[in-house]
Amino acid sequence: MSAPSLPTSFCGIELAHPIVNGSGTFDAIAAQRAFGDALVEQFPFAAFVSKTVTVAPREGNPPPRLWELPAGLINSIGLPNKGLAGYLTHDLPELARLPVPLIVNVMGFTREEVAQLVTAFAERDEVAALELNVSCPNVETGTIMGSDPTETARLVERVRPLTQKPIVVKLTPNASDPGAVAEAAEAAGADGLSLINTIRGMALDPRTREPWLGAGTGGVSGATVRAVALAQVSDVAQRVSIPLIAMGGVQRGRDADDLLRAGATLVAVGTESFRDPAAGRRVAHELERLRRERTSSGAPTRA
Amino acid sequence: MSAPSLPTSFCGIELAHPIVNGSGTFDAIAAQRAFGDALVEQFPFAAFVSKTVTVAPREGNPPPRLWELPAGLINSIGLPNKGLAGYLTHDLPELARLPVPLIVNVMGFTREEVAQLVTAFAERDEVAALELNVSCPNVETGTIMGSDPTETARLVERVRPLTQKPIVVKLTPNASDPGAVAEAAEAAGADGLSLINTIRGMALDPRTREPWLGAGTGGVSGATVRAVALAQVSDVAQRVSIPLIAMGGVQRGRDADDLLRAGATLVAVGTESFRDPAAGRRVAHELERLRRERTSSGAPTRA
Amino acid sequence: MTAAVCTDDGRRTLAPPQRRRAAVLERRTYGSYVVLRVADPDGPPPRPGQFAMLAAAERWGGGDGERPFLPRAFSVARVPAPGEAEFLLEDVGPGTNRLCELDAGDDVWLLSPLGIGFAASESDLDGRRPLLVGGGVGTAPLAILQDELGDAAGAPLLGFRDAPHAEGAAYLRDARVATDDGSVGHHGRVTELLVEELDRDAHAQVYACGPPPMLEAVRALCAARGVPAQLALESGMACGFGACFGCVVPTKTGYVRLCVDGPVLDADQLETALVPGAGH
Amino acid sequence: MTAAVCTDDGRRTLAPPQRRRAAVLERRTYGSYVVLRVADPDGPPPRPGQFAMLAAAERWGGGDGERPFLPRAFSVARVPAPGEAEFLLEDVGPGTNRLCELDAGDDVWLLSPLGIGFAASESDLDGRRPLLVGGGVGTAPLAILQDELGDAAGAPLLGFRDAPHAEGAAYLRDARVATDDGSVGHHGRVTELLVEELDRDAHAQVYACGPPPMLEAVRALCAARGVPAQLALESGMACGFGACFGCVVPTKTGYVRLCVDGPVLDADQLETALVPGAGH
Ligand SMILES: Cc1cc2nc3c(=O)[nH]c(=O)nc-3n(C[C@H](O)[C@H](O)[C@H](O)COP(=O)(O)OP(=O)(O)OC[C@H]3O[C@@H](n4cnc5c(N)ncnc54)[C@H](O)[C@@H]3O)c2cc1C
Ligand SMILES: Cc1cc2nc3c(=O)[nH]c(=O)nc-3n(C[C@H](O)[C@H](O)[C@H](O)COP(=O)(O)OP(=O)(O)OC[C@H]3O[C@@H](n4cnc5c(N)ncnc54)[C@H](O)[C@@H]3O)c2cc1C
Ligand SMILES: Cc1cc2nc3c(=O)[nH]c(=O)nc-3n(C[C@H](O)[C@H](O)[C@H](O)COP(=O)(O)O)c2cc1C
Ligand SMILES: Cc1cc2nc3c(=O)[nH]c(=O)nc-3n(C[C@H](O)[C@H](O)[C@H](O)COP(=O)(O)O)c2cc1C
Ligand code: FES
Ligand code: FES
Repeated sequence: MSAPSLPTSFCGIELAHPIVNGSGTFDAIAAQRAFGDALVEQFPFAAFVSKTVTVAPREGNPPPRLWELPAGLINSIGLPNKGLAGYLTHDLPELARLPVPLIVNVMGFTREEVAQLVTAFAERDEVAALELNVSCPNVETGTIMGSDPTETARLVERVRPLTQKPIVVKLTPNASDPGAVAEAAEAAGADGLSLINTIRGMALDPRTREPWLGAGTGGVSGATVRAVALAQVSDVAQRVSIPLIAMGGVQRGRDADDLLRAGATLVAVGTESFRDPAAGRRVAHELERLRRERTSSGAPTRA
Repeated sequence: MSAPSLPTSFCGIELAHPIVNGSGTFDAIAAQRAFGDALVEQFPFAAFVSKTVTVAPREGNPPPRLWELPAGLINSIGLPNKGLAGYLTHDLPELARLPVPLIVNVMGFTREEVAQLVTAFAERDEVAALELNVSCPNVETGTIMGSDPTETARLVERVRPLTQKPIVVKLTPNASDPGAVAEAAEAAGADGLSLINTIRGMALDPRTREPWLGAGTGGVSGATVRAVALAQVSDVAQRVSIPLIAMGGVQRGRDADDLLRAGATLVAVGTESFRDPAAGRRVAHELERLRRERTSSGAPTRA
Repeated sequence: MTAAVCTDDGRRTLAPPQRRRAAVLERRTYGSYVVLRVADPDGPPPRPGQFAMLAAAERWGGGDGERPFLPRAFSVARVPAPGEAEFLLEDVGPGTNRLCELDAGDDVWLLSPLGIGFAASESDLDGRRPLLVGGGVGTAPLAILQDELGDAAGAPLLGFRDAPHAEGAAYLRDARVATDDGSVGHHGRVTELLVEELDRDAHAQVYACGPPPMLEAVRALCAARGVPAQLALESGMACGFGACFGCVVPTKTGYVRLCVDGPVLDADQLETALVPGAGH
Repeated sequence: MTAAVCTDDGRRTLAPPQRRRAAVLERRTYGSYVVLRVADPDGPPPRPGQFAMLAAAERWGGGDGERPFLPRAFSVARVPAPGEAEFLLEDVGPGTNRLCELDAGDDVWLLSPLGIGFAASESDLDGRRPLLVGGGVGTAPLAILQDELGDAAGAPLLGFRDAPHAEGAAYLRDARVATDDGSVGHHGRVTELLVEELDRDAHAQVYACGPPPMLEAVRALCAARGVPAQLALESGMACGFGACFGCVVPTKTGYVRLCVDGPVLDADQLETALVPGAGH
């Protein structure tokens, strides 16, 4: 099958099609260990979004880290990563060899940590854009940085001057009004937004009756969050004019098409990649086919 | 099969077991038209929670009102009801004949409307408790009454003196921190809390690519919200000491048991009743069996 | 079989208040349609026009997109013997697809009979001749109605898309058929047959079931000629017993829940039979 | 069949980077276990100890509680012929239940071969005799390992709960069996057979797969005697190729992803083989 072709531009980055991966749902380095060069030759995504990088290395949460849901998953991975220095030394050179642009996702526990991360990547040509994961609590104020418009704005204002690269803010769905946070991020200078991150969820061990996940609670993803994602993307798209990377439960071309229809520019595939590493490419192909059918049947593609 | 027996007390109301219905997911009057006296003889719930009553009658939202999800449902029913006067005249006398206590769910678009509703039911002996649906926007401030702790507190403070009946506040899951709203409601005098209401969701018509639901967006319920419900119930239970009615995706005794384990006193069955009108009774029976097995196997029932 | 309690002027047999598990006894096909014959010893006898909520007892869900999750509504198509029921199905989506896969020996979940059926007693007819008009899978409730009316019912008028669908006509007795593509019977719409019949003798009572555009044509036609018509409508249902308020259709007096106030409605209750979100 | 590329000292055959649809050729049972033989013409030959992620191609999901949603991990149990693979399954939940229902003619989704297999070349063995120790369904990867080692592998030591499970021993050649209830073979634990063997001749290399308590007993036993052991572990997996970071197990040097750094680990990498959230 030929490579999907639906040329798309996002924050000035030119992509072959609008399908990328969700941060933390695809490890291109590990996948190369499992699949070899074949992975790179038929890379499933038009850009690669790397797993969240923090300043200090993290082991992640104690296992078990996964709980299967009806049509979904709770994870409590806990952002394991090699830390900024380890990422720059070990991961960045390998990811730079991928055939697609690289978006680096970063998270800090204080604004200054985020600033440090943004500064470190500002001068790296290998990096096309930065995504800020703001789903962690602000250790100073106690609020979740990304659920409060004011906190989000202060963070974006702090880091915006530190790089010329596009800054994408990844919103949390666990907010009373994600649209208000989106507006605040845009006003503070964000170039794009991505949503949705996982929704807080929990499960009990059927035998012990204690929380199953090592960390107690985790984040829900997969088909089960699709309708919530579409509602939030639709709302945010109507309230900002910067481009969106939309995600949440995308399994088929039609799901991606729904999110694009709701106003997104790119669509990320997350959990569905766990069911098939080639899911991103399949979704892009299905989207291409949908577009072709719609164009040839003369139906309107966008109202 | 004999009636399930798991005697439970909630805000001073004695119930045969802890399973009730979610507001708006069972119409005991319509069900009697479909099933006759047999429904009342084997009533599926230990208390009946009626659909939201508003001051003025409402037709509800334009159809279509339903969209099926993987393991769930989006509804945009829009609170159709006969209004306070119609409810008092037509519904209350019929519901008073049910063999179980009656909890009336009310919603107002202003605090004064809620006060009017609470006052109207304060003197009605047929009514065991009131549930306040605070998921609507405050028309004065624009915020959703139930997603803001301050708004919720002001509402509860306003209506608390108007009745001696227990007041249960039904929290919305579409809040950054439902636990904070719960604490505010408790401090303001609420006797109990119920959660979760539906989560905002959306779907597109596969043919027209326009929103499927007549109202554009709706609320997600069913198995698909179960993990989110458990996380919120667990969090709220740790932050308040008033009793909880927990709901969200309960299909089996084990799901109810999970919510009780997380700290709830009662559990409501909503969407699952659509798959089987006797679901509440079955869940209660399954719960009874689980309890019996656990007692006889000597395993701890509560840490 | 339980003693049936009937309300709403004999148009509603009450259902037992829980879903029951029932065995599929037989699966037949009529061209594009599947007929499931189901053992239902505990089910009270349905009135023509009443419906059931059905779900496969095993592996409901899990198809493309993990649907179906909720049960689906189907007219009781026939009561071939006491304690049995038949359903006529068309595979149009994940729920009907799963049900059409069932075969003898499989089980279904059944909540039945639900809703208000056709008013078709002698006093309802009041001397008018019953005229049965069906489109596509809307044929289903006309079979049980034809069985009940016996010889009083003339030839049912049935419209189908094409020949494979028109094989569904064999499920009824003596049907006159119209097909969109002319492959069987009259080339054209079933409403053209209805016009013919009404031209011949307008002292009729019409009973119709079919896709919204057909029902709307029947409604307009009968309204224009002052012929009383009862329409069995469809809308998206979650529960089937009035619990969810999801199945409303607009009538002249506001929204009504089709599952408890229908599915059979008097045509003159409606401004239009083109209800939102129904049909395919 | 594609030319197999092998990395990690020959212990990892690379997998094609997408799941593929494969036909079930045969379903056999060995007491409590089901063996599925699958056509896999495009699959490169797996190394013993590697695994596959499997899902039924139809009606995955939809069972009790609408699970399974994700694929499930299974050791490749045997390559009975080039372009084929066998899996040995025990029905313990919704995913294995659905897979155990499959029969000849059904299809599965397959992502394979994954992970790092056993180090069992002559240089790995370095003169030690290979000793295969399995518990329950952990028997699976020992079959393909036995096939590869040929006569070098002595009698595998297999432990089972009871007689119906012990029938699984017939899947391997010449196994010595222990059962918890004494119904077949040695009455007791398989580790008692292992102690016997090591007492006789400790110059061995142990390859073990089974439930966590058994693996932990093997680990402790071998550590105490200085016998090298390789353990094929289990943990809950979502993806199988390093994408989700969900399958980690604690080792002396921190968490490792069992799907890309295992499932076979050197026993001396571990403080304990009792990993959280695995097993039943
Ligand atoms: C009273 C009554 C009697 C009926 N009698 C019969 C009968 O005798 N025989 C028969 O074959 N059919 C009958 N039907 C219709 C039958 O109920 C539907 O065909 C069936 O529900 C379709 O389910 P499905 O899963 O196969 O298709 P669905 O996928 O549910 O598609 C059916 C229609 O539903 C809508 N839809 C699509 N996706 C969704 C979604 N996610 N959520 C909500 N709506 C969606 C679309 O309009 C689509 O065209 C009757 C319906 C009613 C209300
Ligand atoms: C590398 C590897 C190789 C394996 N090889 C084999 C093999 O050859 N043969 C074989 O039969 N099995 C093998 N297994 C085990 C097999 O993968 C599991 O038995 C299977 O995943 C169980 O799935 P299930 O849906 O049947 O059961 P599940 O319901 O998934 O239950 C299995 C266990 O998962 C946990 N669990 C229960 N509910 C959930 C939930 N909702 N979310 C997450 N976890 C839950 C519990 O601990 C439960 O005991 C292997 C596993 C691994 C990792
Ligand atoms: C196992 C797992 C790990 C994730 N890790 C991260 C992460 O490190 N950083 C981040 O911003 N989002 C992370 N996410 C969120 C996803 O990027 C995505 O927002 C979410 O899963 C919704 O998409 P999906 O339903 O397609 O999976 C993770 C999700 C999963 C399931
Ligand atoms: C069709 C439908 C109508 C509902 N109507 C109301 C309502 O009128 N008032 C209310 O407080 N909650 C209403 N709810 C929310 C339910 O009471 C319950 O909180 C929610 O459905 C979660 O439970 P479940 O997953 O078991 O359905 C409604 C839910 C559904 C599905
Ligand atoms: S289908 Fe639920 S009220 Fe009619
Ligand atoms: S199973 Fe996903 S990383 Fe191992």
